Amino acid sequence: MQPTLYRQMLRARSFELAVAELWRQGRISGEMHLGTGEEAVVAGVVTQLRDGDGLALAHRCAPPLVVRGVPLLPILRELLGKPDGLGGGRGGHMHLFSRAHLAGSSGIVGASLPMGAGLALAAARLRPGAIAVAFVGEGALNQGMALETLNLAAVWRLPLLVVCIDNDWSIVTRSSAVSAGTPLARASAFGWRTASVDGTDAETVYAEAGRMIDELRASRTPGPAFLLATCPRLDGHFLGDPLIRASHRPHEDGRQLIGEVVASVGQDGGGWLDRAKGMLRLAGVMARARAGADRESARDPVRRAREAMTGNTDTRDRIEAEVGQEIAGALEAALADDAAGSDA
Amino acid sequence: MQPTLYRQMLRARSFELAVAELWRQGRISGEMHLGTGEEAVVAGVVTQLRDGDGLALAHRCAPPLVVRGVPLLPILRELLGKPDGLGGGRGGHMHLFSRAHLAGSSGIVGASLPMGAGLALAAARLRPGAIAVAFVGEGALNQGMALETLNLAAVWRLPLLVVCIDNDWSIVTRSSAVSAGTPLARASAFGWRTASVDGTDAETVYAEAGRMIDELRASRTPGPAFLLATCPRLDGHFLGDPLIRASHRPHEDGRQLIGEVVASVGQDGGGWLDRAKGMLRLAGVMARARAGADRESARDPVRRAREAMTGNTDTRDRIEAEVGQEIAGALEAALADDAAGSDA
Amino acid sequence: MTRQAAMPEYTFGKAIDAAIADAMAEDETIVLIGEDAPMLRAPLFARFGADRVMAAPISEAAFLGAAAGAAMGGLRPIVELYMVDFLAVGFDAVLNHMAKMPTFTAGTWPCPVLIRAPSGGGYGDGGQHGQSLWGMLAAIPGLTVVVPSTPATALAHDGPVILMEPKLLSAEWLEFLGSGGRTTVTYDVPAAGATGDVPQSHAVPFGKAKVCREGDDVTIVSIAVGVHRSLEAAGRLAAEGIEADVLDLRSLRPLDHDAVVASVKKTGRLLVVDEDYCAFGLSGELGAVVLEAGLSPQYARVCLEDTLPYARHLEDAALPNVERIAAAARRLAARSR
Amino acid sequence: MTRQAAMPEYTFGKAIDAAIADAMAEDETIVLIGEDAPMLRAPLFARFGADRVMAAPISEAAFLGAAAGAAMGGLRPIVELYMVDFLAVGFDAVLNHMAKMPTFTAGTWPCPVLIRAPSGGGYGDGGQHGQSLWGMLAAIPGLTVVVPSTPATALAHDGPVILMEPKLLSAEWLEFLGSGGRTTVTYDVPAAGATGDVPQSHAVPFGKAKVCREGDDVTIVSIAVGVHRSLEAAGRLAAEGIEADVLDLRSLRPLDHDAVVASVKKTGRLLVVDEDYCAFGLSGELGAVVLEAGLSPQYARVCLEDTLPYARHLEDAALPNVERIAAAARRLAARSR
Ligand SMILES: Cc1ncc(C[n+]2csc(CCOP(=O)(O)OP(=O)(O)O)c2C)c(N)n1
Ligand SMILES: Cc1ncc(C[n+]2csc(CCOP(=O)(O)OP(=O)(O)O)c2C)c(N)n1
Ligand SMILES: [Mg+2]
Ligand SMILES: [Mg+2]
Repeated sequence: MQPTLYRQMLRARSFELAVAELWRQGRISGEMHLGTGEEAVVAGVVTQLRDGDGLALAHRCAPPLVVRGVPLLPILRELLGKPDGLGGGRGGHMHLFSRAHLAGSSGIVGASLPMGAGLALAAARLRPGAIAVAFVGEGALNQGMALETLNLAAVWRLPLLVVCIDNDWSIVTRSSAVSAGTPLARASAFGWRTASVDGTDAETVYAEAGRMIDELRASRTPGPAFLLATCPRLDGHFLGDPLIRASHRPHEDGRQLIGEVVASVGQDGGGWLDRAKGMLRLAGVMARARAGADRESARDPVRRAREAMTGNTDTRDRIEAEVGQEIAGALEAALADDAAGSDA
Repeated sequence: MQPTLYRQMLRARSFELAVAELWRQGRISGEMHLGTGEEAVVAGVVTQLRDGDGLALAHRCAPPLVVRGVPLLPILRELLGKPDGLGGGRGGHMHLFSRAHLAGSSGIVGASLPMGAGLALAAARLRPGAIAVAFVGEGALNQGMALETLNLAAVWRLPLLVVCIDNDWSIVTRSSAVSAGTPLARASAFGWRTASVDGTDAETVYAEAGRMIDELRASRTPGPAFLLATCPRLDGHFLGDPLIRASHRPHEDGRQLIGEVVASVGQDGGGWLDRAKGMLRLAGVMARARAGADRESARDPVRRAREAMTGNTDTRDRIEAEVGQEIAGALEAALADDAAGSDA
Repeated sequence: MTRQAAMPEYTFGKAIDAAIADAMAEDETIVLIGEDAPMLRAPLFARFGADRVMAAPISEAAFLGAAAGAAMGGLRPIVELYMVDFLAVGFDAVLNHMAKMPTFTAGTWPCPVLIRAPSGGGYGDGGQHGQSLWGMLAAIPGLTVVVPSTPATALAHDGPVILMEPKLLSAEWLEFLGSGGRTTVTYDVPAAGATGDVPQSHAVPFGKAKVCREGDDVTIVSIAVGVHRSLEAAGRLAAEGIEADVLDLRSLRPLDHDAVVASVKKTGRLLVVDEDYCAFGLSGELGAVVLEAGLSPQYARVCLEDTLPYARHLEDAALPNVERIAAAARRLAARSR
Repeated sequence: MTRQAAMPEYTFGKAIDAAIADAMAEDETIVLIGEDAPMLRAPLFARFGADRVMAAPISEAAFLGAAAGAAMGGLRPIVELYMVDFLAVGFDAVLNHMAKMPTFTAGTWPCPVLIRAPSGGGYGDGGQHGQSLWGMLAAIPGLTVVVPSTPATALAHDGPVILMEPKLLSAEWLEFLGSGGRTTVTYDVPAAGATGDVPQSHAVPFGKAKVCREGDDVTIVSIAVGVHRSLEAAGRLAAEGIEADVLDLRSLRPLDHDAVVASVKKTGRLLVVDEDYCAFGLSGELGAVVLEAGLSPQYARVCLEDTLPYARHLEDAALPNVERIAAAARRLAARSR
């Protein structure tokens, strides 16, 4: 295990655990999507970026920025809505931008693909050897502009690496239930070079992404590459995800939902089979949500990386101490003017 | 050769030649896109539709409506902008609708796919055994909503037949130059059943489309089918296509374009190679436009169908006489109140 | 000014849900389409099954376009968007297809699609998730644009309708998108919005404004959250001796010209309160409406001027709030009419 | 009223082409992207090559979005749409991305995309191909909306700009989309639009209206084709003793409030002429602008009320024409101010 990869994964995870705490305290508003579970993918890819490379992100945008080296304080300050945040406190969690790192995000599903294609075009024209990376969810591959970009980036032969993080979730729907064919088949149909990796294994991601990135850098008109990485979604769609709450504590948070469903089934409409299917589907989705969100799971990439460091406990301990300090320091600085409470 | 197919192809062709004449006379305004060259595809597919089936069309929408049995007079009257036209003269050539035939059109590239999916959904829910057919150009397969529909129709398992007419043209661009992968590869990637046919051969189209349509009708949740049909574009993108004019009469209509290009190359900017490539590309596109628009070509489907009727000249002659009369009659009726000239 | 989000028994969103459930039970041609629809509308899914409550991929352009096609084919689709902001990826289906059916078919072929779209900010979700956009939608001939004072009417309608559901007035959306089980966040939720003024489930005609409060000194015209803010402001103003007429337009297309003109004729002063963008929107249109009627009122508007900021305090300041409304009304009242 | 489409030496569209050519020669970061761009802009393609004049697939959402990304990466893309109607399939890139960069990046990261979009009707192409849509675009904070009186300014601009090119004023588009080599069709082309008032290739600031004609009796405010129609109407009105101020706004966002207010202060009457949809658009906004300035003019508007019809005579009647403008101005002039 490369210590850098573990360090970066831990930085991303620790940063987001801090964010989750800020969210719980009511200091962060709106839909806070974490990337917990994606750290191996993020670290394996983003550690390979250089100055002049572009980075296009979706709604789980903090971890890649953390790994990319964007200072933590302005990210935190943005999440807190402060004037010295990345976007002056006016952007927010789905709109983290760092011009210095040519990195942008979007809360519109699918938008990271055209953005990435554009960053790749600029790289090709202005900074030969530079590339762009776009992260996208598997659910977003059903969005028109994303599919269009599968064509556009190919015919323009752009130095673009698309990293598709496949957690098989689109909010509370299994993506596979609303998606035909596989992401890889789609990318292949548009002539992309493709590969798929276990997205909980940072070393593998690093190797496969590295190979693709090298190819992209080597040619003037390489044409794009597509890396599919499967990994879990450890904290639901966003913090406070009702499905997670309902499935973890069905007698509390799930009560209302289930009660309504049962009441509704008692009424007219739909055949018996349809109704039964409805109940079963609900139950199934909740069970999967419960399983997927298991932090103790062997699929937790940070846990896995930590285990891979057992041969090197000194380094591991040092990294953990340093990262802990870094995040604590950033958090303290971020809250310095705000010790009093959760008021803005 | 089924006489019906020849008759329908001839009806579509004769109708459009009449339209072209009305256009030349200035009685039809705007962009008049003909479907000349597509008749074998249109006849081979549309003759198999029944009451309750839907039909979603793009900007070359008259021939399918003619073959579908929509009365000719209201179509002509619509093209002439008259109050008794299909859309009261307010729709126009890209907006021909016939509720009785569940047929609609759109001038927005790609829109026929979601429209077709919707018609297929309604068929599935309300008229079991009924289907919908959507015609679409190969260029339109780069449009987001069309690509999205490749997914949507598959996951909803709709009784939809998409007929992709591949003339390799998107206005004045070779579609293949801006498209990665093939239409069939794309449809397959989304799990569609696919087939490809020579779109100038009506019998083959009929057989292949028939097989697909039968499958669609036979199941409650069949999932969609994709038929790729290649054929020529005989009259350019629209009537008056400047590329056709320029390549047929380069010393007249082409003069201005070519003169400007030559003048521009003389100025600064771009390397020598780029400029040469620019000139070559222009010349290449014009040559292909010239070749593709050759009405004497063996690829003309109506010519081909006529030859296939040589064993049956009696029937052929009768069909030709009847169709000639039908179209002349419709034309006469359409112009009855308008003998004076081209004023509206 | 901030108070805890209430969780009342029967809320705004639930009233629409109930109207939809009734309509679906009555009319088998109604299908409901949306991302996560089987989960978000679990009661309807369990009751009506997967053929009528359909999960959609994240493909707004395709499923809005398909809804138009399905309506042509005889269904009456209800399409749920997650937020009206996302209509931007499927805008063509509304602008160039649904809304143009009346013209293209000479009125012979209706397109009974109902789009239900949560709208607006106030819970700190940033500029891509807090827009209202009803101004640009109301500009489109052939489209009906309503705020759900009248869900039953919208369901019975034969043309394309977009029904906005201000998230701030919807306890369900606010819990889902904002609170997520927390008790540590607060929103400026008008209590009457979430409960008191629950939409009628019986049909009320479109294009009829509702006079929510009467007064002779100034007319305040608004829609959605703005109505509640205006009423609160009117309460304060009354204490200062300024009496306001407060109108809830309830639909923007059709727009109730008569009600606005009648009130402004009486008061001689017009204040428009709109949480949508200021320029080229509702506030402008109402200016034209009164001028066309030959009136020349004192006029002001309190709207959203720029992209909605994320920070909660900036957001609350950018959206029309009671302070800004009351201040503008005071200034108007001080001018002679 | 109809006359033959003229084919002058140096036209409206050519003036923009020339400004683009100059800018591309000067600034190597400019790339031009569009469907058919290598053919439609063959002179630029031959001069600057395939790396700078890029053919795009029919994927407006992707190439508009990519243009935004490219601008973030340091290029200055010019995106050509076939028509502004088709912006509907790529609307998200404009509304939710380009226009929101100033807010999301606290003004630190500009998005210098120029979108060039032919607009408007008058040549019988039907309701999906003849829209203007600048009203809804001008509602978007962060976007600049201009009609090409000032192409050089638009090219030098650092934010997203949409530059409208009314097809009726562009001999090239009219020949391409309308005439196709025929001499049997006629359009109501204002001669001065296609030739006389050729856009300056030097930079003129945005948001400055141009007073095209002066008069004391009524203010006519318009943009694009409407300006020429208004001038022709003003000529007729003058013969009847009614003198009109005619203003060409030239950009809608920013909007020249001062010029409108100054003129209306003088005349006491405001007539808005707009080939875009009537409700919730420019005519409304100008109503609000004068009311906000404390003016109470006699007011009327001549706009497009419904989806543009295909039939040429219906289309000419639906678009603001000289007769409707003159009649409205006469009615206004008859009212005391
Ligand atoms: C155009 C658009 N439609 C819908 C949404 C609402 N939405 C936000 S995230 C999401 C699911 C995205 O799934 P995926 O792309 O797989 O990413 P993940 O959340 O799993 O990381 C949806 C539907 C949106 N933001 N934008
Ligand atoms: C969304 C959209 N973009 C662009 C256009 C302009 N346009 C009209 S037809 C066409 C080419 C379509 O090519 P294809 O789909 O292959 O159909 P064909 O014309 O070859 O029949 C284009 C780009 C349009 N009508 N709609
Ligand atoms: Mg996912
Ligand atoms: Mg084609």
